[in-house]
Amino acid sequence: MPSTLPDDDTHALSAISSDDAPQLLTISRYIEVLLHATEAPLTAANLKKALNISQKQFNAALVLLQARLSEGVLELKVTASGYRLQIRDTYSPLIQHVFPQRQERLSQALLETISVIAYKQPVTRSDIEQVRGVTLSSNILRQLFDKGWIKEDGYKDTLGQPALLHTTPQFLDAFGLSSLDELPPLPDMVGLT
Amino acid sequence: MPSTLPDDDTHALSAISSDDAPQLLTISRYIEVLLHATEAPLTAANLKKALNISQKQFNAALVLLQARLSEGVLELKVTASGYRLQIRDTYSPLIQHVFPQRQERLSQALLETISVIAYKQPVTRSDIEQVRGVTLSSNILRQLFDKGWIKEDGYKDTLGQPALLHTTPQFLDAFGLSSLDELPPLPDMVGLT
Amino acid sequence: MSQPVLSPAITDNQPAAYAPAALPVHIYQTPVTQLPDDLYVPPQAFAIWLEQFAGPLDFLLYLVKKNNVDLTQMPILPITEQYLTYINGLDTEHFELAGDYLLMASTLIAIKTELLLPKPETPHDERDPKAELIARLETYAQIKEASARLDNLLRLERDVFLAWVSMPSAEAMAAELPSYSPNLLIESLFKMQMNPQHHMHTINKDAVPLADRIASISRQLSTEGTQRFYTLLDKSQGKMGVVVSFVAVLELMKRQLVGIVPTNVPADSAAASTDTATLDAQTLTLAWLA
Repeated sequence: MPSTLPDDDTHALSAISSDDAPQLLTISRYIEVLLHATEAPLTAANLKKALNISQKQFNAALVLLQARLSEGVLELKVTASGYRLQIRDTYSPLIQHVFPQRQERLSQALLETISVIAYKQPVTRSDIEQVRGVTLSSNILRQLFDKGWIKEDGYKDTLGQPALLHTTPQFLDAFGLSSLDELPPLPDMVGLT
Repeated sequence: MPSTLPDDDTHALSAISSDDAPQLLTISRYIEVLLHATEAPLTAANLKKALNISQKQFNAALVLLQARLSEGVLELKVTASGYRLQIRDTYSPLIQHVFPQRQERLSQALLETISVIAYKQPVTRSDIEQVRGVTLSSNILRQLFDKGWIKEDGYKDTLGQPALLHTTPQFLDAFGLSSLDELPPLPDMVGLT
Repeated sequence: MSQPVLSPAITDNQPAAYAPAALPVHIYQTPVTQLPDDLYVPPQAFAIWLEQFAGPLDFLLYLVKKNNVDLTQMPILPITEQYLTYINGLDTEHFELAGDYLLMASTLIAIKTELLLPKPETPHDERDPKAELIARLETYAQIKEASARLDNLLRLERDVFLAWVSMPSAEAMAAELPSYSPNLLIESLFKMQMNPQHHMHTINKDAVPLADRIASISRQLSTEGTQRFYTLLDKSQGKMGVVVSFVAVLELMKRQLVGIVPTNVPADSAAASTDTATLDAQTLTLAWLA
């Protein structure tokens, strides 16, 4: 049993007789197990029903669980959809550092492509190729679609009716822009204007 | 990969001066976070490289982590492909009771198929069919591939050059084995005659 | 420590053995009124009974074990008869299930036939189908037992469960992501322009516009009437200039504004067929047709 508990919670705990303490520890462990064993968050109702415990027992066990967790790397999160165990935010730099697939450097080709789309939209594939002077690899477009940064909308009224590409609100979000007007002014460049 | 921690781990711990203790605690937390943040087990090499620590620090931090975990519901397990955090099996009945859908049952056909592959590898599809006397449904093979329990590696030098099937480290992980040597012994043939 | 949760609620829900009234199954001319009581058989679906087995070898193994005989000593005939009788009972609607069983039945028939035939004088040293079948059954029995042992191991996601946790909050994770500066976009465009390959491409593209070249060649030819192809190529703009001139000529020919003057005929018959004319870049002459 941890010696310190959050101030406002000692209440709930002290209301329960000391005989209940071992049982409370067990309940808090059961809650911990169930939260580790579920993909979706669990509501208080879920947990109380699964463990067949009262609201009072639940509250006290939760306090105990939080106290136990306070020493570790996880924290109990309460959201609208229920309780879940979550890695503390302070460890996000470590996770991002060690698993860099979550972090990503954008390739020059990808940046050029999204720039052309952003500044010249709506554009066709061949417009992009025209400006960049290289054949557009479909892999780059797919990456942009995967990120949700671009979408097809409408067709150019020309031979083959190529699809017109636009940027999306997700693109603006990723670059911290609230509208396309906030794009840095386009420098005076041959081929772009 | 050893299934238990090296004996000299306690040595490793005591060999580190008390000044290192806070740092060791941090390292043990980092290891805990990284194990929580991945789906697949992490090898000692993975962890040491990610955290840029020595074997000595790693061993000591692991001992510390196990000590910290001993208070909770999780345990550190060494599998064929590395370290993973799992819920102590004393809590399995609780999970099975509350989340019956998490209990995965394998069909007899699938079990026989993976057994043929595990005990007789490398095998071709037709080897499996010969042993089981049944046409191998592609559904079963797909399930095994989806689970990552089997892989194709090489071809049998015979008509049609059929692919050879092997089990993977994930198969060992799933069955709690650290190597193929730990498979239950193949029963004798005398049962029938 | 009390365990308030673990009620023994999980019950074995096995259906009781079922004794169908009239099954179209005979064993040794005797109608089968009761199927083995260790298997559940719905009356209308004999096929489902077979689905209880992992395959024909499993089924054969069941028959062998049920008769409780030593396989090597066992006369294969009664087992074959029994197997075939069961297979005969298969509903024709379930023949897709029966493929493997029928294959096994044919093997059994082959063995039966062989056993009924008079033995040849000289023992042939070829394959012995009965021995082969027994070997297969034994191998299968071995794997079946091995699979049971495998299934008895503590298995992940049945007996042991991985601990799942959520990643740090989306905001915390996002804070670690590189916040893409909008200036990246502009910088990428500058870099694009600095790329020598790209530069050359744009300059050529803009310095030798096809439309301009078409216009200038049209102007020259319409003024002069005819002109050597070679002199029309603007070599002052390098290779690209030549290429664009060539494309401009092709375009004009496509629009039928320009034709080729065969070198071996007078210029005034320029519109005549050029099929047989020798085309030589040095002497090739173009004429304005419009």
